[in-house]
Amino acid sequence: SAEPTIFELSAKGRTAFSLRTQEVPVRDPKETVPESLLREKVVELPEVSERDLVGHFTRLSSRQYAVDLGAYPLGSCTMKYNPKFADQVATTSGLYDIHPLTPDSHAQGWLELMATLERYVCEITGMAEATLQPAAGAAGELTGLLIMGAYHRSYGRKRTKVIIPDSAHGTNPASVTLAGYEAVTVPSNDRGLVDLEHLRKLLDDDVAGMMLTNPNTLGLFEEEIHQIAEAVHSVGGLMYYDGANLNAIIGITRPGDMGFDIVHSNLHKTFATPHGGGGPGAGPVAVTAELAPFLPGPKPALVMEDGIERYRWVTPQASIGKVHGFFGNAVVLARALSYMLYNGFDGLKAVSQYAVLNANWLRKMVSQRYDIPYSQTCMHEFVASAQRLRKEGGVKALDIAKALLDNGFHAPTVYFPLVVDEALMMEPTETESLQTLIVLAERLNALAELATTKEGQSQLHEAPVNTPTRRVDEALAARKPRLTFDQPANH
Amino acid sequence: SAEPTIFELSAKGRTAFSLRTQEVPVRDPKETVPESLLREKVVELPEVSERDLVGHFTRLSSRQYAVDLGAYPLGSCTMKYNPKFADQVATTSGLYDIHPLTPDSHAQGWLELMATLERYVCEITGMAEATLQPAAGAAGELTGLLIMGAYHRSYGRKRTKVIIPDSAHGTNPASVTLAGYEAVTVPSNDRGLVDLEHLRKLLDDDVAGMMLTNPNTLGLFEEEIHQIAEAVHSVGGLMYYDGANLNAIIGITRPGDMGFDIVHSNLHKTFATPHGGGGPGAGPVAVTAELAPFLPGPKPALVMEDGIERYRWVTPQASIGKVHGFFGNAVVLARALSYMLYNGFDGLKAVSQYAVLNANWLRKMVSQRYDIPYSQTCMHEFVASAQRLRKEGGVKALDIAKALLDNGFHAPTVYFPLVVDEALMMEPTETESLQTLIVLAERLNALAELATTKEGQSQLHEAPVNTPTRRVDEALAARKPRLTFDQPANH
Amino acid sequence: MPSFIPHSEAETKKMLDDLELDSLDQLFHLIDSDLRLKRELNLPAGVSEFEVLDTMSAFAQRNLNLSKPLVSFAGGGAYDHEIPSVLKTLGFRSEFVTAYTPYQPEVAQGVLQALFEFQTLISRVSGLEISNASLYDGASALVEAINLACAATERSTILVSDGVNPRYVETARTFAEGTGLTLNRLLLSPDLETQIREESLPQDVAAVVVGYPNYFGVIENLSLFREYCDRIGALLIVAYDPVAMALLKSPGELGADVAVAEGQPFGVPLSFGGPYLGLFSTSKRFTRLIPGRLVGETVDLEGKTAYVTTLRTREQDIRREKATSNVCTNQTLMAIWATIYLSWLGKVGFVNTAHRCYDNTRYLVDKLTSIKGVSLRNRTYLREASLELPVSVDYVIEEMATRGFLAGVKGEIEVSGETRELLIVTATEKRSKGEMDRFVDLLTEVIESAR
Amino acid sequence: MPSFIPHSEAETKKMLDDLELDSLDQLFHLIDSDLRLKRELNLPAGVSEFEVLDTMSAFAQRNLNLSKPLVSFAGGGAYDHEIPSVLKTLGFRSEFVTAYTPYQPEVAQGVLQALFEFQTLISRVSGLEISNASLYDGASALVEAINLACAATERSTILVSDGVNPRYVETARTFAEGTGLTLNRLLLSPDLETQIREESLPQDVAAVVVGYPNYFGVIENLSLFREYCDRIGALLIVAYDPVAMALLKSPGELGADVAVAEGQPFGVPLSFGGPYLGLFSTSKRFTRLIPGRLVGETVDLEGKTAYVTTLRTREQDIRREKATSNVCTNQTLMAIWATIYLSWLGKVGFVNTAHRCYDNTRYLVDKLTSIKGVSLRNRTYLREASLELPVSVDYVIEEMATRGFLAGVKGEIEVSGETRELLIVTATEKRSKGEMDRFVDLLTEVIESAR
Repeated sequence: SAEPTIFELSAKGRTAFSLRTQEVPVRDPKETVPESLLREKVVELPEVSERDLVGHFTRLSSRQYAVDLGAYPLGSCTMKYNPKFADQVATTSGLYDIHPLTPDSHAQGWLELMATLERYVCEITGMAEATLQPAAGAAGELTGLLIMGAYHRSYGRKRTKVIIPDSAHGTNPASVTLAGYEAVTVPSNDRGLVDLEHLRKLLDDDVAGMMLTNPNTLGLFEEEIHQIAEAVHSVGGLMYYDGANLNAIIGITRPGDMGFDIVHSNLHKTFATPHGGGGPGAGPVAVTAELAPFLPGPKPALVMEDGIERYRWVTPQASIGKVHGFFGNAVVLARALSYMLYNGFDGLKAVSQYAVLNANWLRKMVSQRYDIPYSQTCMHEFVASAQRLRKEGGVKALDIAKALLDNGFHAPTVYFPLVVDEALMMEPTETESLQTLIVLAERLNALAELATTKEGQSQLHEAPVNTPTRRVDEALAARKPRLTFDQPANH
Repeated sequence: SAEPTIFELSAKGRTAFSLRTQEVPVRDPKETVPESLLREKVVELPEVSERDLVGHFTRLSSRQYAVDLGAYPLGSCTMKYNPKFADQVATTSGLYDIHPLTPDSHAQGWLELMATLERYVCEITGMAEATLQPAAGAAGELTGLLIMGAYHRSYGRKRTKVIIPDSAHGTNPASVTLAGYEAVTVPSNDRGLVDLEHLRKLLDDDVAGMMLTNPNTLGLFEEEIHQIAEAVHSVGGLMYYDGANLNAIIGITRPGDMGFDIVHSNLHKTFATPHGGGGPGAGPVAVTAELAPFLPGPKPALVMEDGIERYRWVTPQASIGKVHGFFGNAVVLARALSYMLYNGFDGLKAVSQYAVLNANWLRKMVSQRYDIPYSQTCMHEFVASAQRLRKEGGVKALDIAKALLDNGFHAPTVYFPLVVDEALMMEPTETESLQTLIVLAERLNALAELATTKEGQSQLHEAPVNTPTRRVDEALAARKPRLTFDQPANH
Repeated sequence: MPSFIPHSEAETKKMLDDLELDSLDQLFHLIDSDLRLKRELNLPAGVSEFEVLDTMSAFAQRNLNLSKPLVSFAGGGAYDHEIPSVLKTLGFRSEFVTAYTPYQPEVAQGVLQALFEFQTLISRVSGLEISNASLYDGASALVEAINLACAATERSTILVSDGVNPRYVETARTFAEGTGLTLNRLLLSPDLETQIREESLPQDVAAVVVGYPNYFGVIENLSLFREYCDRIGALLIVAYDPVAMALLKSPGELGADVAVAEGQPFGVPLSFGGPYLGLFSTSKRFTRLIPGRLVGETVDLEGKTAYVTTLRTREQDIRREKATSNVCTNQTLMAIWATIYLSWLGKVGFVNTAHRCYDNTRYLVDKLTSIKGVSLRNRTYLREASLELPVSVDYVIEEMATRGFLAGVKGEIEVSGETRELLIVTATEKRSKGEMDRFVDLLTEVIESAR
Repeated sequence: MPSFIPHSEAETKKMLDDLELDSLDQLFHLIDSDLRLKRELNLPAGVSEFEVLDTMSAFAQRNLNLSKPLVSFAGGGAYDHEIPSVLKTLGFRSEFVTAYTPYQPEVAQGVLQALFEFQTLISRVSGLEISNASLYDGASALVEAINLACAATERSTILVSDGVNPRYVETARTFAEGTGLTLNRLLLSPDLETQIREESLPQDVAAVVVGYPNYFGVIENLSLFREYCDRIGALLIVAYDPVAMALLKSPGELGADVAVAEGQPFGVPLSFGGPYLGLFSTSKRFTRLIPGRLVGETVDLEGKTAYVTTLRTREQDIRREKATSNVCTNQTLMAIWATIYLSWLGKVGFVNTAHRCYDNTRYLVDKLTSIKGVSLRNRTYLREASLELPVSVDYVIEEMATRGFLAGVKGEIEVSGETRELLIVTATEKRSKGEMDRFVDLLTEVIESAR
């Protein structure tokens, strides 16, 4: 049953907070604040007991699906298991309780931790230097594009365009615009890969660079990546690697070796920091040696002072400046480093091997019932299409997704990438067991089967039925937005 | 949907554990263990991944109701809100990670903590000295009865019987038997209280003492407690106070002042340490000065050594001996102390005042639809009867209880105490808000209303329907017990 | 080898067999062998979780002083407030922690409703009609506010007070570089208030950005800026301290068009600077320009109240290069924490906590200014104040750190072209009188011995 | 005043009005005024949760050495094993923590199924058919085993080896006093093995109790005791070390009738001795005598698998004075923790962990016995061993504690009527080589300086 809002649970005079015993004199703010700026009416925060507070949020949590409850094959999101030791790391005194403006002399542990993570990120991506400041993948993209711009400016070049493939994540074009460029789209070819010939036609002296995910959002490896990079470099452009799909290739191949110049990685995907309902993440950006002077600062650097090595905050010589209020999502960084340490070089490589194994196996198991638009071996994810189901019985990708919710699974990503009709984008990740994949494949196939009957079709249109809510009216929400409890209800 | 057992999730070769890097030589156990005693076949523990382990127990937790999810008016169990700061206490380094055989010189914090709690328990119960060893209320009862026995033996008396009221908790007679006594039952009078005249008839030189809960399990205060104690004392018997219902009287009246000699308190009830699905609890026993020499040891005592005060483990001179492997459920004790410190003398008194207010208010709100067998003001809980519903429409207390589960509440205690037909024993506790009580009363009354119609009756017999399982076949479970996964399924 | 990969050898073999492959390596046959890494990654080998925790603890230990964090009198956008235990319990519920963006509302009502409550709370705190479901931090919230103002006014010059957190301004400058915006400074008066000398200012201004209270603790008179903005058709962006809002009139009440803040003081640990959360509020007329996610109330097909991310056509995954921002993953978990924190604090606790911060800061400032050579620069302050010291601020901070205290934040202002140092101090409700007294004693010693 | 009571003043008044009362005090009108406490309780006034945590931390701090717990080489029924982080996450799920005894199975399948799994795991570990859903601790499990044996045999004499944990024996003696049972000792040989000299022993014995391995680390030959029990019609009760079961034949395999253990090593923190959990297993023929709770599998009315507490007619709340025990609230949460721990450990981890304990203990014992004057008393051992020292054991423990180590547990044996002291040591899988080497170095110093 629905949970009332915290505002509805509120009752005048009720409290949950506690405050230390007052030891200093109570003073009147009027003594130091102009009376005209003092509030007359207190902010209407809810008034609840601690017991009701705990009840409310515990019940809310029970209305939420999560990785810890079951498989979450949401393509392009790498919803893998999040190790619990990282929760311990996140609550270690000396990490979570340190003020960011602590002098670096007293935060040597934090600086060394960050320097270590920078090194590992560079090794994994094949880059020279990194910044940990970007708080998410999209922030990393923008940072990378600003570095790209600073680089070109340092040569006095004026570049106006950035090329992105039509299968790119929406953040790519959005970041391109925010960085002051025009986004130019290069189409995919019939194998789902960048159309190299078309790309060549787009390349000219206005091109600052190209953003690419590899494997791309269809889960396919861009086999001609070397040629692509060469082509872009040939006009003086830089190659930007969107690390959203890095989980496919750790220890197998590296963006740096493919010819990329700038790489962001999503620590909350590849390195298993939990997604938190939509953040916090972390999107470190690593670059080639040539681009290192442009990185945001400050960065931790090991310096020799009076014969003693210590870490200091240092800002690169041609830095684009800060891209975060402090040093990035530090605690997320600590989680990611602990994941890397646990797995080691051997374990991280296995992560990618098994992520790819799981994706290919699941793909094969559902390929009878669903169209698989591109036939080559996939990487860590694949895109199926419900086009046939829609044409034959009116069942859409969305219906399959919703029905899966009733079956103990989260839905795959739907209607993305845009280049596939009725796309169902599935990323099982390496942490799901064969048994789980068997059940997932069975359920997916059973739903496709269901879609062939009249009764099944209406059942699928109705799905989900066992979830905390039924399908919601998104149109109503957008038409008459009610964005706070204070606004009139729109229904 | 049902969750498979962990054994069914197991797959050969799968692992979750991790072990530090081996640094010392691997040795062969045969070198120090007779080969005939070495196992040939490894124990068949489940083989699961950490991800599946987390999924399994997270899903299991989602099939469990708890205080944090909503009201739990289970009479006699004091299912109040459990403060979350106590979870912090329970995970504080220096408390949870200390070996019990640490020399007392290096465990001064623990000894002082325990000594402080003993003092507070004594102050609250009006007693002179206490032991914290008993791990639960029933263990406290047995401890108290052994002290009773040791006391009588110290005077060379042979006593064989202990008197308990017919409304007593089942642990009382069971403890009496285990302590080597015969349990003699004294009936209740028409006000639900001990029949004083009948009691007087039972008293003789064989009586070691009497066990009593006050307020009793009907939630009623034994108004003649002074006379009862006098009568028992007059034959040389001791008065034992079952502290299960202490939540009604903290700071209002004290067992010691009522004439009790031995008192246990259930820290997991009155002092809000969480019930843990059925433990751990803690059942400290406090006694009068006269009985203090018989208390279990060791106990923390502040002693002067070389001019310095420090805590030492000391065993009382005529101690009955140990009643726990170490010092009791130490971390539970720390939780309870932190609850006492938070509330203070003022807050603890309020606890009882509001527990009693809530019970009386709820009682009044449901008294039209349910029979309330005893009409006087109740204390922290009350007993209603579904007798009328059963007679008029065949709906039993059990049906009401099960239907309440469908309504977002835990059920009250049913069919206890035995002296009330179709008993529904309700203890809302002080932490439930008026709003919650309003809804609870509405639901209870609505169910009683439902019980008057044919359709409603069959609906109630079917309840619950929205719970993780429907009503379970208890008879089958008992007839063909399947107590381990290895035994053949009985269905 | 410890691992979260569940596959037994037999299962791996079976799966490869099903795929008609001989080895895991074959899965990567489409990757040109030139591109394949021919060696192992230069990372350590995997170890047990216990060794990982030891390593991480060793890092942590080097940030502590006698096993404890420095007792902090520093603010500067990150405040050492009490965090209630309920928040630790509820905020780590794995349903919140291990979920992702609520793409499927039917199984995401927990996160969605919490965010709806968050939006409501932040709107009440900021006094503006609508708030988004969080941004990365205070700095990024300011960047997005500037973008909104430029989009709304179709102008590209921003006036930013020197009293705005310098780290936010630095960040804004970085991004302004990309979008080609111009950020002009508004200087401070000697008593740390932002000065507007209209005659010298441009008219083609998208927005004026002011801190409230400002970085130095001064309570800026927002009405002056509102009037100025009205005259030139610019938006007023206010970067506020959320705790101070318990006692001060809200940005909304004083006419802000956009109010941004660092949400860290609302239940988020200091965390060496992140993850924090950016608060972003504005009025309804800018709804379609708001960056990031918005959650709206609606109904499900049975007519029951339900929540869903809404107005998504602003967002990057739908609108791509025309999106209002590129924000995707942001700080949802911290927004949930803030929701829990504010609900725990409640109406009374919000005021009482802010008042205690005030009392403590007053006590601290009064004691510190009784040290010879230490003087208060603020004419007004609430919970943070700027002191002039007779010795170098860096020296004091360093010396006090070795004594277990984070003395404050170094602030710099320009007074007639010359840079002057200040020590900006704050004492939250977490600080005890004993801590403050000891701090003042030690600071007195440090200053005296340095003379 | 901080409080968990939700009532506002207005609500209190409304509720009192509904009850036609003027004050809260009137609720207690049935309590004779002579009985009413006329003063406040002599406890401190209430404080904030933060001050409570400060106070509790101050207690905790006094149990630490340089902010760390002593590095432990002590066992004696409480072992310092690694506890995986998953256990902390799952074991604190509030659905488990804040539930009570599963009286309503429809909403208690989480606890019930976990307990069913626990019973299965403990039966597999002990090698006996059935296990209950936990008792308070190892000591209480032994008490209950003795009660079962006496009920089953209708005898009242128990033979208890001196090799059984002395704290369990002390506890058993306390309760035997109550029930009128006789506990007779079985002495140890000089190499710490339990001796049975049949000629001197009574025949009317309900049970023989042996440790396995015993308190001193010796692996007792259970077959001898089984034979003896068979001859006299007594039950064999084995108090086992659960971790050793990974490598040793189980009590069940070797003929035990009842096997009891302290379950602490299965994922429960040292906790200064509690809460722990008692493990209790026996064969099916004693099902109706088993103490405490049992969970059984059954079906719900839709025929789906479900779990329920069963055979409850043994229990105190049904059978009252005729119950097999008085156990009601026991240690369910710890049983759930053990279930999580054993599932995490798994088949391979159980063996590997026990083997690492063995390797570490061998390494430690070899190094310690190379100290002059230190000798090993055990002929056999697995993960715990007894050493004779050239100096007082108490002295060594005290001195090593000031150096940051818990050196072990003091054991006492009678050799020809004289009491001799031993230091019983163990090194779990948690101990690193560095810790052991440093411990041995310091112990060497302590012994040498004391000579």
